[in-house]
Amino acid sequence: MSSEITPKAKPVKSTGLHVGDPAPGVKKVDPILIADGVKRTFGGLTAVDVEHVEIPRNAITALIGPNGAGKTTFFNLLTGFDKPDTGDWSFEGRSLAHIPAYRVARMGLIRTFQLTKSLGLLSVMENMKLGAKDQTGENIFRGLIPSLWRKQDREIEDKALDLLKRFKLDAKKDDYAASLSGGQRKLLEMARALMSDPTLVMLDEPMAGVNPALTQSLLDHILDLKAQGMTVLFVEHDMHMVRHIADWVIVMAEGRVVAEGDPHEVMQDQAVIDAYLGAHHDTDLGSTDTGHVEAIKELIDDEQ
Amino acid sequence: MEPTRTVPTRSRGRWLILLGILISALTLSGIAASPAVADEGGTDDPAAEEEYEYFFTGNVQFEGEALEGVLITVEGNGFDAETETDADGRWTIGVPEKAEYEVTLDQDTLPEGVVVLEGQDTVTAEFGLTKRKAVNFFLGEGQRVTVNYFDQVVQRVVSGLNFGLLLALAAIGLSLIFGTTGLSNFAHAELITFGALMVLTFGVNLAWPLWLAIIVALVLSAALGWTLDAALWKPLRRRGVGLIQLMIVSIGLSLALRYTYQFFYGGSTSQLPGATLPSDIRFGAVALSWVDLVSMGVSIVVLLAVAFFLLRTRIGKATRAVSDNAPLASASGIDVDRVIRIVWVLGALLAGLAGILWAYFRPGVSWDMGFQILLLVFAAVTLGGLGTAFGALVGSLIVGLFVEVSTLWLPSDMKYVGALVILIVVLLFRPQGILGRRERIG
Amino acid sequence: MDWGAIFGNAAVELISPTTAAYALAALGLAIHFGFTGLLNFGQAGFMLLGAYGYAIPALKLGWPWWACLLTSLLASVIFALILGIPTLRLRADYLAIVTIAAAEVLRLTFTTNEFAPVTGSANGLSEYQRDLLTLNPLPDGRYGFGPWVFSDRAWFFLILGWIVVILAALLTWLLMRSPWGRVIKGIREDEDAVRALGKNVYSYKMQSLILGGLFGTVAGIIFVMPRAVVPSYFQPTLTFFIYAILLLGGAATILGPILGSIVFWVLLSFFSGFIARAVEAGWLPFMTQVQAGQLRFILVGVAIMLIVVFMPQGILGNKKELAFVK
Amino acid sequence: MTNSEPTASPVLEPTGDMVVEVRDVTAGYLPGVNILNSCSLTAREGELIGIIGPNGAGKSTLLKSIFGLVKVREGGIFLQGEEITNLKANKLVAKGVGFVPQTNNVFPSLSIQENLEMGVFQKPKDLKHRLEFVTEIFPDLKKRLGQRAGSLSGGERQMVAMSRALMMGPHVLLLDEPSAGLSPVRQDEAFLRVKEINRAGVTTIMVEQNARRCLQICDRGYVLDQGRDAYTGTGRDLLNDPKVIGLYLGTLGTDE
Repeated sequence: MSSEITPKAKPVKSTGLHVGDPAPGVKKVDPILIADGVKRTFGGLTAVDVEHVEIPRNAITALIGPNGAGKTTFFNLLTGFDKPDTGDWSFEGRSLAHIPAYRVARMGLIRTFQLTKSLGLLSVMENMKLGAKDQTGENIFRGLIPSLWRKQDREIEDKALDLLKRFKLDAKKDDYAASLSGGQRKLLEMARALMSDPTLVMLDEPMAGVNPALTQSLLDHILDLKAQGMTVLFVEHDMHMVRHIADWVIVMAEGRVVAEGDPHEVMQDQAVIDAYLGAHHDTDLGSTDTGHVEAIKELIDDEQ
Repeated sequence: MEPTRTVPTRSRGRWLILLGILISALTLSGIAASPAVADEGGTDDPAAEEEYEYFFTGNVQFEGEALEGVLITVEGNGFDAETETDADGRWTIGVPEKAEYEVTLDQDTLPEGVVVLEGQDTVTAEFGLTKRKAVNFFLGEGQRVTVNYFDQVVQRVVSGLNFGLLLALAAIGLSLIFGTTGLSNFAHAELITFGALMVLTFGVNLAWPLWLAIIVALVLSAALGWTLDAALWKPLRRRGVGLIQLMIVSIGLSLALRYTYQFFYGGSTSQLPGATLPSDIRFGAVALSWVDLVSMGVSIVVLLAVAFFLLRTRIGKATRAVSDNAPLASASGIDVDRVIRIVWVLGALLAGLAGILWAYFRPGVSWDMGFQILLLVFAAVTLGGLGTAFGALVGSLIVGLFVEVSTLWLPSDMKYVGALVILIVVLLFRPQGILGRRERIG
Repeated sequence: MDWGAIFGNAAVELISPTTAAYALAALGLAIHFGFTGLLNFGQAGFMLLGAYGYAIPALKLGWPWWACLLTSLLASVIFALILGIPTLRLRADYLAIVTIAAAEVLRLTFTTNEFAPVTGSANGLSEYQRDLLTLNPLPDGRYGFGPWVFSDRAWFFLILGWIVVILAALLTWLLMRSPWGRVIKGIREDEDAVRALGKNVYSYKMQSLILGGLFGTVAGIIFVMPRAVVPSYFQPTLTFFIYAILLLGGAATILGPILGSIVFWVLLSFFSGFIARAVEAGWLPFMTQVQAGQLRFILVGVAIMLIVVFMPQGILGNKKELAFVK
Repeated sequence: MTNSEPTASPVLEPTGDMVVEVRDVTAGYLPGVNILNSCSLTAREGELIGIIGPNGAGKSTLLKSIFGLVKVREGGIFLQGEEITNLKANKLVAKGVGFVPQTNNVFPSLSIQENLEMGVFQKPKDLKHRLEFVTEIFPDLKKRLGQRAGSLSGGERQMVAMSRALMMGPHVLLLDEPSAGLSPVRQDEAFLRVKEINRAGVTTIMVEQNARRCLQICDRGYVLDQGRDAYTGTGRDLLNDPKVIGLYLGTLGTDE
């Protein structure tokens, strides 16, 4: 996927987002989302344990980390799809703790899912229309009287058509979403999220399963979101993409934030390299020194 | 069809009752599903009734002795009439049309120490092909008024345990099937009925010795489970039919099987040999019949055997493994389809046994007897936690005890309702059931 | 063999109030199951509340028909709330078990002798239609043509029933093409996705449960109008029949439940009539008349199985949509 | 068993008999989307093979396609010369292939002992001596055989999962990220166990994201990128290859 990326124009990176040295939990000049002490355990496993993190406004922030680092769980917690054991987090200064998912979305924090949740037996256009908020016709009684919602629905349709054109899905608007390819579903899901004019868009692995031919247009769309004044937070594995479009990178490992910073600098960070490649030990497990192996075993026994 | 009995009266109390029914219907309770009716075709020569063409008749006896002066009433279709038994214990009431009536035996007119079997003092009776319908009441020895409250509680608890144990037999099978395949099997009711019907066929109709009839019934039950999986469920699993579709298929199967039973066995209730033995074995305040004792004994032994199977044998452990994680079981070299086949055979066998015991507990064998307790079995499984075999056992005992003990303060015909209400309440507070765990792995 | 009678009876089912009632109840289930994905197995309970909610105030309190209707609807809403509050957050099969259990609780409650003065117990209630019949504009007598010759009273209930069905279908059609319907169908597909778009899924599911339940309630009234209210009508089997109709017609369609009900009853009547006559004529010596009557239930059961497996979209459903529910 | 001598990571040309061969395999989950593109791999008798690569490169998919859990669309998989492409899991187990998934890798309601018994399901007679063998490698398990697996921590589960796969006395063991979700010390323990198992003569193919540790212990490594085997070489060589690090962190990109 990564090597095919040939940017049309070098994206304009936002800088000066943080206050002081970049370190896990660093203060931002203008944070849109702040999480404090968010912790989630499953049985004996700690999935997320984030002490403090701030997401800068009107920037593209990438949340990266190896498999099982707790990125998606953290996403779920932030958007009300899961409940943390402890912690507090706020969006534009309003606390989100105990707010159900649908209300989080109404506040302007819209997310997508790692495995696309396109509504297969609805047409592409219906999928899009569903994304619009404050629809008069979504009330059961007003829905009965078309004259009350027809005009608004037409406006929504125009807007949806506009977005579909941008995402090159307009030719498919009357098809069932189920008939789209994996990549097109990702596009649809992103386009649908935009229907509600969100302030913060959270994308969970927007590139996963996307045909390489589509990755460029996806990237452009994400950059476009920032250009339109939105804030983007995304989880991604593709490092090329992260370096290419992200203004800020937050690295998670074992549920914690281990590093934050500018994408190019973060990649040099020892903690990040360790998170990805495994901790850099002085000892070599492949060494022939059996005494050494014994030492590690003792260490392990001590820990128990 | 004029209701002659009930004249509209605008009393405040009635209105409150009405409101109570409408609003808190869920917290109230009702009658046991169709009570047993003994249909023996034609009984010995009844006194002719000139007035009406159709008539009910019966003979009230206790331990071979005719009971005289017992009040019998017939109600229904806007008609009601009553009569008393004659010196031979016989009674006859004519009715104007061929329809469904309720026949009630007034317990207060029975001699001291004799009672009608629990909840069966009123019987819904319908005419078959003849114009004469025999209605029998099953009498037993009992102390209706004289038993003190504590003794009643003890008696109910023992009875509840008995009922709970037989429910558990059915519930564990249902739970195992759910655990290994994800199917909520509504046709489990028909597996229950099947066992009892087979004993009826071989033990009564063909008059084989009871022990042999029971063995044959159990073998056939197991064979039915095998056949259902081989002919229906396995092919559907192969097709990748979704779980909700499978559940609806099981409803269709339930309907088809149930009415097939009715087709062949008719709508009446029959008794298995020894079903009406007196409760003459006393343990302190508790009076039991031999059948009760054997039933409880068999339940306990079989449940222990099932527990042994699940906990100690290789296949049993594999069954639990498949319930836990079927792909991993397959990756361990377990043939998942074979385990599921075994579960179906075991589940059907246990259901068949539960059916036989249920036939003695009710007592009576009828085409829809399994369906009458299906919801209780579901309640037991859900209460214990969907898919956990031991949860099903615990849930069954709770349901069984609740159903029986609640008759102390609820009318006996409302006892099933209480258990279903409990189910709803438990789901409200602990949706995973009592023993269910929410485990997330990895 | 009297083919005329067989076809005649089948033709009566084409427009009988019973067919209308089942169509309406199935339409309610279509809202629950076909459009929202809710597994309501307690439609019989909603119908029961309709029947008794109407009959009890009419008989015992002498209320006018509209007050009785309102009582039914109110009872139905309360019932839906009691069912929905604990279960709509849980997995789909919990709703199934709870609804079937609750419907049984209702049936048993209305059967018990305990409340016989109010409910009429197992014998039920009759002659509660008087107030409604005063609205009957049709002149006394029997009229019609062909096999459709009924009394004025039967015509009145028949016409009333079908008017209600048509209104309900219209209402459903309006709703399902509205943004509300879009949300409902979205929930059927993936409720998390809809939640992520800022819709209060729980509330929509509840609205759907109430609306479909109200359809069931009115269907219950239509069903009992030509007859007495007897609790034994409202067995779980009733719900299963309605499912058969729904699946036959097409679960996520508006005309499907209506067409399904007509096809179901006409075929069933034809089949039962044929078998009964065949038994009479001695063609089926191994079968009695009673058994011939039971054959229809077996047939329905087998039909449910076959439709689910081989024709999941039903008669009117879109084959491309196929999966009527996940 | 070419590798019984305690020489770590012998930099030798593979010479043993070919055990597993993956030939130009293309596979994926969604129709039209291939995760693996013409990917190849070989493992010889007694080798410890590490598969590394960035997230999403198709490491787990490769392992699953060997074990028949992902449908192979093109190419073939061979076990000692015999084609095993798309064979069902329980057939593969019978042929001596063991698999340890990354998640959901224990039976939570079964005790540890029962979990292990499930591993030896096809050969119940071997239970006793396999149990001895496995508890020798994992002595911690010995004291806790009765404990319910659902109550174990991630590391302990991993241990149970590996033991379960070992119970069948596999000829080939496939491990999907044995270190995932473990603390660093636990990770080291897991790697040592893998090495130990391999030394006991089990040809092992493991997928890892902890590339450093993995390459330290394995004989040969494959680096996957976008569903292809991008590089292969001995563990040592790859460990010091800047290209590998670049692949992980995207520093090889064209946008610099």
